[in-house]
Amino acid sequence: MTAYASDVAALTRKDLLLELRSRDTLPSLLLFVVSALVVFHFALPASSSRLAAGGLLWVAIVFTALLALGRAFVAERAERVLDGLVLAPCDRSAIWLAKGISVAVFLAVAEAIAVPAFALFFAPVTWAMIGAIALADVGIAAVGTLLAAMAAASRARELLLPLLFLPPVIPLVVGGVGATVAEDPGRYLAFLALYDLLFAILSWASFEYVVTE
Amino acid sequence: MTAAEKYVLAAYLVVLGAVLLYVVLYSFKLARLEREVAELTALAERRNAQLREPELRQKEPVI
Amino acid sequence: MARPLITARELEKRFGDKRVLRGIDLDLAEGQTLVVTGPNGSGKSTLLSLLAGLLAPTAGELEVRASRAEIGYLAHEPLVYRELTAFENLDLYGRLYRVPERRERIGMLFERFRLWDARHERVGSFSRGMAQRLALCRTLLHEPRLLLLDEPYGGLDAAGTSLLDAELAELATERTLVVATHEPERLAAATPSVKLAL
Amino acid sequence: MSTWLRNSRGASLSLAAFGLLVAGVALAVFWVPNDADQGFSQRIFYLHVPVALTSYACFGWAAWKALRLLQTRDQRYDLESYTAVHMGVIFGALTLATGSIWAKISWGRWWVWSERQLVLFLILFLFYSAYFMLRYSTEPGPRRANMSAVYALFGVALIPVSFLAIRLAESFIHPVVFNRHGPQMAGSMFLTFCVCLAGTLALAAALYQNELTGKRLDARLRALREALA
Repeated sequence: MTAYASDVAALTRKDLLLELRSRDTLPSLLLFVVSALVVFHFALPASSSRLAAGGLLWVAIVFTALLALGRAFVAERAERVLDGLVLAPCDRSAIWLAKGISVAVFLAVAEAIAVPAFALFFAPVTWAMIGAIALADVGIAAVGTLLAAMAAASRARELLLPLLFLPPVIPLVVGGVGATVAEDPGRYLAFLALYDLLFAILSWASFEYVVTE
Repeated sequence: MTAAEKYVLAAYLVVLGAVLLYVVLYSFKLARLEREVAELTALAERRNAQLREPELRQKEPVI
Repeated sequence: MARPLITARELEKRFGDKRVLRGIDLDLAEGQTLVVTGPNGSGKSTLLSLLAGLLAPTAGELEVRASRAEIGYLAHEPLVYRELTAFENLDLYGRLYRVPERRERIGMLFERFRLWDARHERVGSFSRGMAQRLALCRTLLHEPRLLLLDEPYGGLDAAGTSLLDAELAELATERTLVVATHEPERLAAATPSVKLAL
Repeated sequence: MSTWLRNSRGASLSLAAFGLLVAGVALAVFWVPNDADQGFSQRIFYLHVPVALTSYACFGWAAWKALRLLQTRDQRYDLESYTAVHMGVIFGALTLATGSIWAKISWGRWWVWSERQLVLFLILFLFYSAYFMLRYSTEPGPRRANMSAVYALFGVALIPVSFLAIRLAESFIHPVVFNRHGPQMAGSMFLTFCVCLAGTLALAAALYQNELTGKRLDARLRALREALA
């Protein structure tokens, strides 16, 4: 186990180092999520309820995630470095786990700005919402990283990723919005946890087939 | 025919129409396949003709 | 005679409709050197990718009796991150390949390939020749048993070429080499024991 | 007679489909009594639900072939999984069409979000349409086969999860919960339903078999063209 953990650590360190060095993904995510919320403010008619605002936060999160996932494998594609990583003796799922962790970290930082902004612009934030956002991040990172690897191997990457990503993310949005607006968010948080568990295992097991022949 | 009956009929026709459309599309595919096979047989014949070319030339000077 | 390191029978590789490799038969024993020659686009890189395990054969059998930790693959691209420094790249690969005394090994390679003073510079700022030398360091980092070198002389200047000549001469004695090149006469150092023209 | 049947599976399946469908429609339209509360319009039930179940069966079959591909790396399964997904999407579209007609009859509007099955098929239809986008934008080869297989397996896992999500969504989107016709049907209704289901399944199998043969013919012709070139 420690060998696997050290591989994941090395790869995650590399991803975070890449971001520190090029500093292009994180700043754009932060600006994007806040400007999305501002746009939503104008999109909402004056009389709309707290429910609508809660829903829009999740739309902002999904599209911020799309932005982050679109950048996920750009560095690996540039110099065919993915082949170098696939050649290494480590388990290929370590590449998926490390990339997933870095995507989740970027998303968490973006949400660390978005949630207070949401509280400021729209409505107070409950603990259930924060729990739902954390759980949704895990699901988005797990499924999103796998789909980003698929899109990275195809021609129309920027077009393909949203098509692949949006249908599977619908249950996450339902769970998230449910936890945000419903009186007893417990059911929705449990559903999010179930989704994370199921699709994290599925993505972990199938990543190897996406990057090799 | 009540409105309901018209709609039920419409539903059955939709499914029948889809199947027929599928068959039509499939016939286009078969036609394309047939053209391709014809093309390839012509290609094959031309190749055979080229292979038999040498014997034909030998025969001519004998006449 | 020990079983050959690489065995290939009727090996074929196809990309969609285009067939790139066909009917390749190959036996390469431990310590031998195979030189693969042929014009551009003849499938040399594809063959090396197959040997490295990056591609799966479309037909035929291929057996490479070396684990991924024992294979070094020098591709056309350097397979290193442009945004990271030379040292950070090798450090990453060193960890993934679990190279013992990683830092010393990396330092020694940087000196041997004269990259010591550029070791903390971004690879993006490297010239083609420097990137090729870094890729050679990456390939030799974990002292692989089987070396797959695709156009190793690509982009190297005179100094780099003579440096690689010395390196190949030494490697050919103790390791198994597969070198793909479209100009075999330049391979003075490594006397090929097996030749394959595509 | 039996050899003819055995070696042309496509034809024999088509024959079975024809027989079963004719019987099914005849039973559904003429023989079975009207439903107590929904009256004649309930007869669309014998078409809409079998088509939906057939679509599920196709997606399940595609996932099974995808799993076989990942285990054996035999590219033959890629073609079969691809054709099965194609069948699934065709029947999925038909489910949406007949479902919206049913919605028009029952609730007067072409689309209702309260009908869970319908919403689930909308999500699946979007998901599996992206499957074709994935295939069309990657180079043919083992890599594409692997990715398509993983995606097909994902789809099957998504079905129960999405259905659960839709049920959960109902309580805060619009709590109109509708009790639709349950399986407690009278004997004659259940018999008609089974015949119709067998008919649609046979139809899917026949189309699947024919399309598969067509695709294999394509591949063989390409190989022949290359051999002659």
